Amino acid sequence: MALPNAVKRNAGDGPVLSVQGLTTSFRIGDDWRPVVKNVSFDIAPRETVAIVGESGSGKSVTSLSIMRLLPKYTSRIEGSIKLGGRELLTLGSEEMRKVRGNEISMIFQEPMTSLNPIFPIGKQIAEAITCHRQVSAAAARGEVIQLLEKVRIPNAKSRFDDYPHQFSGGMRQRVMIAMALASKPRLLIADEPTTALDVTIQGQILDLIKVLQEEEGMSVLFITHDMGVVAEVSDRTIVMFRGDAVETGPTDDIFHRGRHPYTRALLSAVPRLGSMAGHERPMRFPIVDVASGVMTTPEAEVDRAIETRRPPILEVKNLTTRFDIRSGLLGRKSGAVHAVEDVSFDLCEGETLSLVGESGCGKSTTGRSITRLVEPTAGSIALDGRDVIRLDRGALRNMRRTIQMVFQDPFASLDPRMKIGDAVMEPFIEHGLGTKARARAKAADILKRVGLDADMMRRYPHEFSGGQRQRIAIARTLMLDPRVIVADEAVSALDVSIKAQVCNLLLELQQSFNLAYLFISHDMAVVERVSHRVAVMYLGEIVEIGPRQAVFENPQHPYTKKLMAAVPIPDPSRRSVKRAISTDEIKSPIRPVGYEPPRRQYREVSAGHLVQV
Amino acid sequence: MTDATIAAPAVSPDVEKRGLWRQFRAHPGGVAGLAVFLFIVVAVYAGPLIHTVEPNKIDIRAKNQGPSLAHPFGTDNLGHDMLAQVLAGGQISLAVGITAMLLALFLGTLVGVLSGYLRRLDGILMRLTDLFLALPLLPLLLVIIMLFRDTLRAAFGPETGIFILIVFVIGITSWMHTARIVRGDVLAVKNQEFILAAKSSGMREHRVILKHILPNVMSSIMVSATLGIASAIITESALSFLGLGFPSDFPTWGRLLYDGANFLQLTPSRVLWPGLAISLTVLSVNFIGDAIRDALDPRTLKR
Amino acid sequence: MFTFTLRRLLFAIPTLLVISFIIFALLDLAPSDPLSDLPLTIPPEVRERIRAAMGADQPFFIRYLRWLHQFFVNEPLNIFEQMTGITVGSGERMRVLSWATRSPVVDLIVQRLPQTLWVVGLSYLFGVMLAIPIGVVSAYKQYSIFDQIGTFVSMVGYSVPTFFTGVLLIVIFSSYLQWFPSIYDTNLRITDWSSFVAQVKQMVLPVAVLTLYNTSQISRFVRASMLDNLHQDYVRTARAKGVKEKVVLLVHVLRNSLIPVVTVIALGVPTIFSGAIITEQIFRVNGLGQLLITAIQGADMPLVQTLTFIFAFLIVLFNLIADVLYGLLDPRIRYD
Amino acid sequence: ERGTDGELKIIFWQAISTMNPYLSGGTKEVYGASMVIEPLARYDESGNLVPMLAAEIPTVENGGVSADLKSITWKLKPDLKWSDGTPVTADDAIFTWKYCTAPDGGCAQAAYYEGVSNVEAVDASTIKISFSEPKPYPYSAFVGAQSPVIQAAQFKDCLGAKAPECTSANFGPIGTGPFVVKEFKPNDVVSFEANPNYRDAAKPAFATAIIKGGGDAASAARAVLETGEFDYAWNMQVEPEVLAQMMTAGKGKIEVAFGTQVERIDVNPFAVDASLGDKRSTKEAGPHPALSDPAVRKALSLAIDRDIINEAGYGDNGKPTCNILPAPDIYVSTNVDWCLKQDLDAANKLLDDAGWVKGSDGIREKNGVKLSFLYQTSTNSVRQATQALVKDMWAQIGVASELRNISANVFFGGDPASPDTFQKFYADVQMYTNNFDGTDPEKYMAGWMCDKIPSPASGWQGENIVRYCNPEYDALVKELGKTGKLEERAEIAKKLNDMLSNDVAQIPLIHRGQPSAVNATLEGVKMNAWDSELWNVADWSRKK
Ligand SMILES: Nc1ncnc2c1ncn2[C@@H]1O[C@H](COP(=O)(O)OP(=O)(O)OP(=O)(O)O)[C@@H](O)[C@H]1O
Ligand SMILES: Nc1ncnc2c1ncn2[C@@H]1O[C@H](COP(=O)(O)OP(=O)(O)OP(=O)(O)O)[C@@H](O)[C@H]1O
Ligand SMILES: [Mg+2]
Ligand SMILES: [Mg+2]
Repeated sequence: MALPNAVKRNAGDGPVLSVQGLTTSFRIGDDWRPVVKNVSFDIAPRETVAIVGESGSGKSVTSLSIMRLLPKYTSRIEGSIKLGGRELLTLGSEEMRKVRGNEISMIFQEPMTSLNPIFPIGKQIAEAITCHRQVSAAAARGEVIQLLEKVRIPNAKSRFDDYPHQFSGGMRQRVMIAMALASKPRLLIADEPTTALDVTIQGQILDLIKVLQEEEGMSVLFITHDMGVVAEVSDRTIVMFRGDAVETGPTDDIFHRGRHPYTRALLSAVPRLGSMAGHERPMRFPIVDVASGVMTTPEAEVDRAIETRRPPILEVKNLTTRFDIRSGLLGRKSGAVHAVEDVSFDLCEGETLSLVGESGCGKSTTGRSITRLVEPTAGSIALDGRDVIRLDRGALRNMRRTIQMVFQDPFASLDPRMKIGDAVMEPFIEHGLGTKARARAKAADILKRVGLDADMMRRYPHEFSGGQRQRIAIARTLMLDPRVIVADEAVSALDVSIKAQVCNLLLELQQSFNLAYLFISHDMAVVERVSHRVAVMYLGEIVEIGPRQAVFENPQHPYTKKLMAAVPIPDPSRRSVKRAISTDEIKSPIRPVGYEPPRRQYREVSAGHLVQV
Repeated sequence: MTDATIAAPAVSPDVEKRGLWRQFRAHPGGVAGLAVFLFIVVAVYAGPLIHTVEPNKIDIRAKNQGPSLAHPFGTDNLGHDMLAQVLAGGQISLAVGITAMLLALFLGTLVGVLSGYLRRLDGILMRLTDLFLALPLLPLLLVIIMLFRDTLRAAFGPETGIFILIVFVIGITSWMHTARIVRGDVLAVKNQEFILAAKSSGMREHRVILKHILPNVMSSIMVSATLGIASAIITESALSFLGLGFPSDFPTWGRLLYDGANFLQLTPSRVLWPGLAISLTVLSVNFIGDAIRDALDPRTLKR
Repeated sequence: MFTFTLRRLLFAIPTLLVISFIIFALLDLAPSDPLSDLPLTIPPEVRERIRAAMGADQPFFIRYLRWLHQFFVNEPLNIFEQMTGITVGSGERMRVLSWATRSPVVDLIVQRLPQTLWVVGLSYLFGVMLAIPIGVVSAYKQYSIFDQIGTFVSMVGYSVPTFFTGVLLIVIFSSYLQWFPSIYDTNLRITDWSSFVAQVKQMVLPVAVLTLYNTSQISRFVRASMLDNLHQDYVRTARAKGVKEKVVLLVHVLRNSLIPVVTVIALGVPTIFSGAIITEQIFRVNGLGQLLITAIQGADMPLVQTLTFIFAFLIVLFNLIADVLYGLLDPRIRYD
Repeated sequence: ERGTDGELKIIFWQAISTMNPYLSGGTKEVYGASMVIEPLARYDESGNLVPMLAAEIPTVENGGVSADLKSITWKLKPDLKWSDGTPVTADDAIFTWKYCTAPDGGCAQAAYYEGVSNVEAVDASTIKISFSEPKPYPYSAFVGAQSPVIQAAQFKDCLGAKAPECTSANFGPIGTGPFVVKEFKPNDVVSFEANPNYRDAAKPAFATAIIKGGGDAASAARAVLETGEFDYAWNMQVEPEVLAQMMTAGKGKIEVAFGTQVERIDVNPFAVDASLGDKRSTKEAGPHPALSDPAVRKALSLAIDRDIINEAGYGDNGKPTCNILPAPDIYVSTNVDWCLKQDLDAANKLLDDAGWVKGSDGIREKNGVKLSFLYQTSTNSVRQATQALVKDMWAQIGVASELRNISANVFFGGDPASPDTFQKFYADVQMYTNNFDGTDPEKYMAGWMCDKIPSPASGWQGENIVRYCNPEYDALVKELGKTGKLEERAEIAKKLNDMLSNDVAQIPLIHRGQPSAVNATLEGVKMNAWDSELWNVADWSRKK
């Protein structure tokens, strides 16, 4: 397909990157299956180009093709990719190496598996510096610490030597960002760089990128599902749909005058913060048909109230989880990460409690502590009246049927050697809920409902896109018909249309089976839609909790206010509005040995709406 | 609302099995290995039907001969036909090599996985492994023989009894390496998030081990298996010098090689063939192992 | 980690005591006899007296306790005296004496150590040093010619026993070509260039035989483990950073692949000290391996017990080292 | 000329563990020590006594042996010196006797001093040995490589229980022989240098010598015959064709001495069925259902073609024999020759006549008893070849056999707990070699007496492994003990041998020689089966 000529570009400058007729295919059995078809676009200096599109439409593959990082023997790249006039596809491997990380660097979509598990993160970032520049180790270290601070990792100096598994999802993502920015590249490819970040940090990161763009003349290829971010950062936008770039144009045009039905569908489905004002209960997303762009199912408020008379299904009291920090040769305990500190809440059947908060504030750890995947330090957890902490192994196993978890990093949570069909069917068979054939039928059904094809069951995790893997993870939890689901960033990697579909599915299931969700998310718009109540966490503690309407419409705690204010608005005309770059000190949850946190007091603002004082 | 995919028929487990086989077949080394291995097996069991000379037939007048039509592999210093001996020896060596290797592999994997996965058992199982590693082999073998040979001989007859004994002896004296290696791998694998995810879905521990841990430590096990078959064949021959192997009129590859070593210059064919047979067996098993490994690893390049 | 190591070290003491007891019991149970290689012409009553003089007729527990005392008290004191020149007590105490030679076992071991380290130790070192690059390249260039040849040579090298390769090398290089001696001269002192050359010459064959074997084994594990990690996503990240391919392989992939390699190597190091029995026999290196095998064949209980115990000690030690290394190699492995 | 021929390199593939033959009776230790310490007299290559430290061999005729055969008096050569320069005196001999007979010393050669009631010094160079009983053959103490004289000064603190602690003395005994120990590495290598005080100023021709140990026989042979790295290799038990092939290199050849070794098959007269438990192979077990039949025994012997066995396993190093006493010549019986040639027809006929008929499987049986035997021996490639051949030959007369080989250190170990020792004989037939030291067969022949049968009561000790029991035989042995005249002794010995052979107490197969490999450049080697093979190492020299 031809590139539309209506691309505004600074005259004089040639494009930094020029992609012409890019077609990338994967080998499936003996055939080659194209997943990116004849895509062409240019990126000018200092320009930000966003790629948006359906999950699995080939965005990540496009970016990996540019970097030539796809597996050698099972993929094929055709077309032409020119960096500053130089053809990359025919470059020798040593020259290509010099391009990577130096001229083009990339932020990968899934930070957990993309970081080397056995090297300290500081070292991994430093490597990006030292392999292209001659700097001393000490200088590199200094630079890395600066970078870590820039991406707002608290206690950067002491976390230099920590390993990826000791970081939260968002912190890992920030490490990836720091790594990519370390060498000040000419072109930055950012594949969903902010999905795991809360809106405040997301804003800061976007600002950081903007600053670099202005100072260093960096161009950015930005892949994201967040139309708010697109509106805020991109000059031009490419819309991808099933392997094709269906539309390319200035962001403004795309947002207001999108021609392709998918573009229109995409934009009309974008949830906007504040659209729920006046509604008390969660609301279904409207479903827009991607082929025609016509809304097929209108949005609707769910019609069932929560039965609060029944005792809550999940009761968490004074939950505290700390991770010891050991240092020195002797491995003495030198402090602890107070990841979760004195957290109490309860969750009723049929209710959605959303957990929002800064990246690294302990949301995932809360979820994991409740399912006893990490051992809590103190506190009590009652699930359906039974004390979770004191369960023996058999009972724990049964308990896990009741409560299921969607992991934040779906790729890492899938066995790389197991076909996803087996992975999805596994819990069902494991708990003896039915025959293999029934499991297969059920798995196929659920996969279809989360927007995947049943014939994908034969493929392995690495053959999927990030969003597809996330849906597989959701499908797996649904196999058991649990009563509580801890959904840790379960829909963050999905494009709006699929996100709507999956959220509607979750709401529907909640209605029919009275499911309770602990919904951990950074996407405030989605949180607003789906939750009955919202808890805001900060540095391991709940600072504000209450009915959604109360918290969103009447935020009390300063952090909550900041959070609400930082949500980007999907409107390109507001681009020029600048955030004040926050210069406040980054707070750290790391405490010295023997630190006793003060007892917190809560103030009741309105019925059920508590705020820490 | 679905992704771009090529239409495919519904998957049945049968198809999946065939898929594994298809991947195996895509591996030329593996196919060649399997072919050679099958050839060796068939030759060793069907060969005596074609080459009908009795392996223990002594023809002292025809001793130390080079290859000829009557004796394609030549003869040894008592006039045994070497081809017949190699074929007969193959039956024993293959059977012992494979069963002993499987036993050692089973024990090693069991101990390795248990101690790697279950913290409680780790200390005791690894100290047991240390003990077995430290035990002097020869005295241990002598004691085992002394205690069990006659009982087994009485229970199963001389041949089967000795076979069981040998397999048992090799098995329980060679599982330790596998155990330590598997344990190391398990320690690394068990901390990965997908194990946590499997546990969080309420999988029983042994299922986690079988379905998630084992496939991910398979490549080391495969290497242990290939190396194990070679050492089992050689160890068997060493056993017979202690008087605990098969009686001396049961040829085995290892012993043919040992007996022939001194005749290297006189009748080179005497060592060439058993040596070749052992090497080919091990090589072919190695390639089969490689192919299985590759078939199990969805990410490696497939050729 | 430190407490783990300390705890394991403390735990090693009872472990080793148990192991030493089991070894002792095993040796006692074994049907071989210290007098088996005496000529049949020596009459039974004389044999009885010889046995009594060795102390072999004492009850099992007395002999075990005596060995414990000799090995753990007398021998260390003796070493202490020799090093400092201070005499502790009367200075006269029973050392662990070998039955066959009637000499202190520790002296025998000290005498054997040099040639064992030279031949077996060096070949292990070579084995490791060759195996890692071979394994890495084989995995990186899977199914290339290099990999295929490597696979072939290592499989043949592993499956053909040393008793055969040794004889083959002797026939070729000692008998026909006369390049290297077939017999190792343990009396050779390196004093000048020519004696150094002689030493190198006599080491070539046994070292070659053993190196082939060691390399074959270790390189297979390196290769397999590398293959497991070569296609992980973090390798892609490293490449995306523009890290040199060599660094990607040797730092990112290899370090992640080291756990099985460390295990195999740690399992192998103690065997250096137990010698390579067959190879030592063939080339008459007469190191610790030959000492052990003659001792076992001659049922020289004190010698076998002492050697085996030292071996057990090394096994426990190196397995501990391997465990500590796991923790250092992979931060996710924690023993607390 | 002493010390002009450089280094003598000897290889003993079974390594030497000590230089004191009194502490280890192993042949290799005795041989090694014979280069350093010497007895009063020893045997030459034809079995004659020759004086070493003694001036002459005492006899009844020359008055050295008392008429009542109760004492013998040796006179030392004049001016004998130890290698450290001190004189050799009668006291050294007396000390040697005390050393070997001290309680708790565990002297391996105590048998040589058996019956010695006293050793005294008549004067500084005259030694008188008294016996408690008359000794028709008095040349035992201080005769042969097994009982050399050691230096009293060096060993004076090493008596009895202290013996093992004298490590440096045991590893480097001071002697009178042609060499002195320079360095001793147990089980590895012994280094010697020429004894400066050796009584013959012109000897030895070599300045230094080593005895290297370790490895196996074939590679030791290769080191002498093929690569020429060594001068002399002892005990070359290697297949004859392999040796012949090595000799084609022209670097050396094999020399053989025939002593008294006979490879034999023991035939168990007692039942050995496993169900009998501990009674197996003893009188209580009752007679062997098949092997107690003399016809079966004889048929087994007749069916064996000893020529083939000799050709396959021994070549020039062995001779087929039907005698259990094959040497020295005066004792050798020529009466038994029925077994020398294989006679399958006669064997078959014997069995047919005795009622053993072939069953459908070709194996003979009678009254439900099959002629199917467990045939055990020690692990050794020549023995396994012999086993295979014998099995084949027996198969031709309808006798089946199951082969078993046992590690030599178990088989000969004599551990009462092990079922696999040759003394226990938990098998129908077994094969090994036995012999005797020196030239006098009296003690050896006494090994077939009824009271020497091993049994649980005697802790399985006893030389009569074949469990032969014949009162006539016992009486004849007693007579031998009283006979002094050599010719008469010879007659009795022959009779004893014939009894054993004709009763088929066991089946003698091969009279084995002792083969050694000698480098072509080495001169003066005289193979000796009656004493240490290195007995005349002082006379060895390098061919010019
Ligand atoms: N290694 C592979 N082998 C086969 N198919 C693959 C492979 N990697 C990706 N695919 C397929 O290619 C298509 C495009 O994947 P890609 O990762 O580019 O999607 P994406 O646009 O980034 O989606 P998301 O927003 O969900 O991350 C998907 O359908 C995916 O299943
Ligand atoms: N295994 C661990 N060891 C040490 N520290 C840990 C470990 N796991 C988490 N932490 C720390 O605990 C804190 C909370 O982590 P958690 O994963 O709960 O954050 P989160 O709220 O989920 O953040 P995100 O939104 O970025 O995923 C972080 O500071 C993290 O570094
Ligand atoms: Mg993607
Ligand atoms: Mg998280």
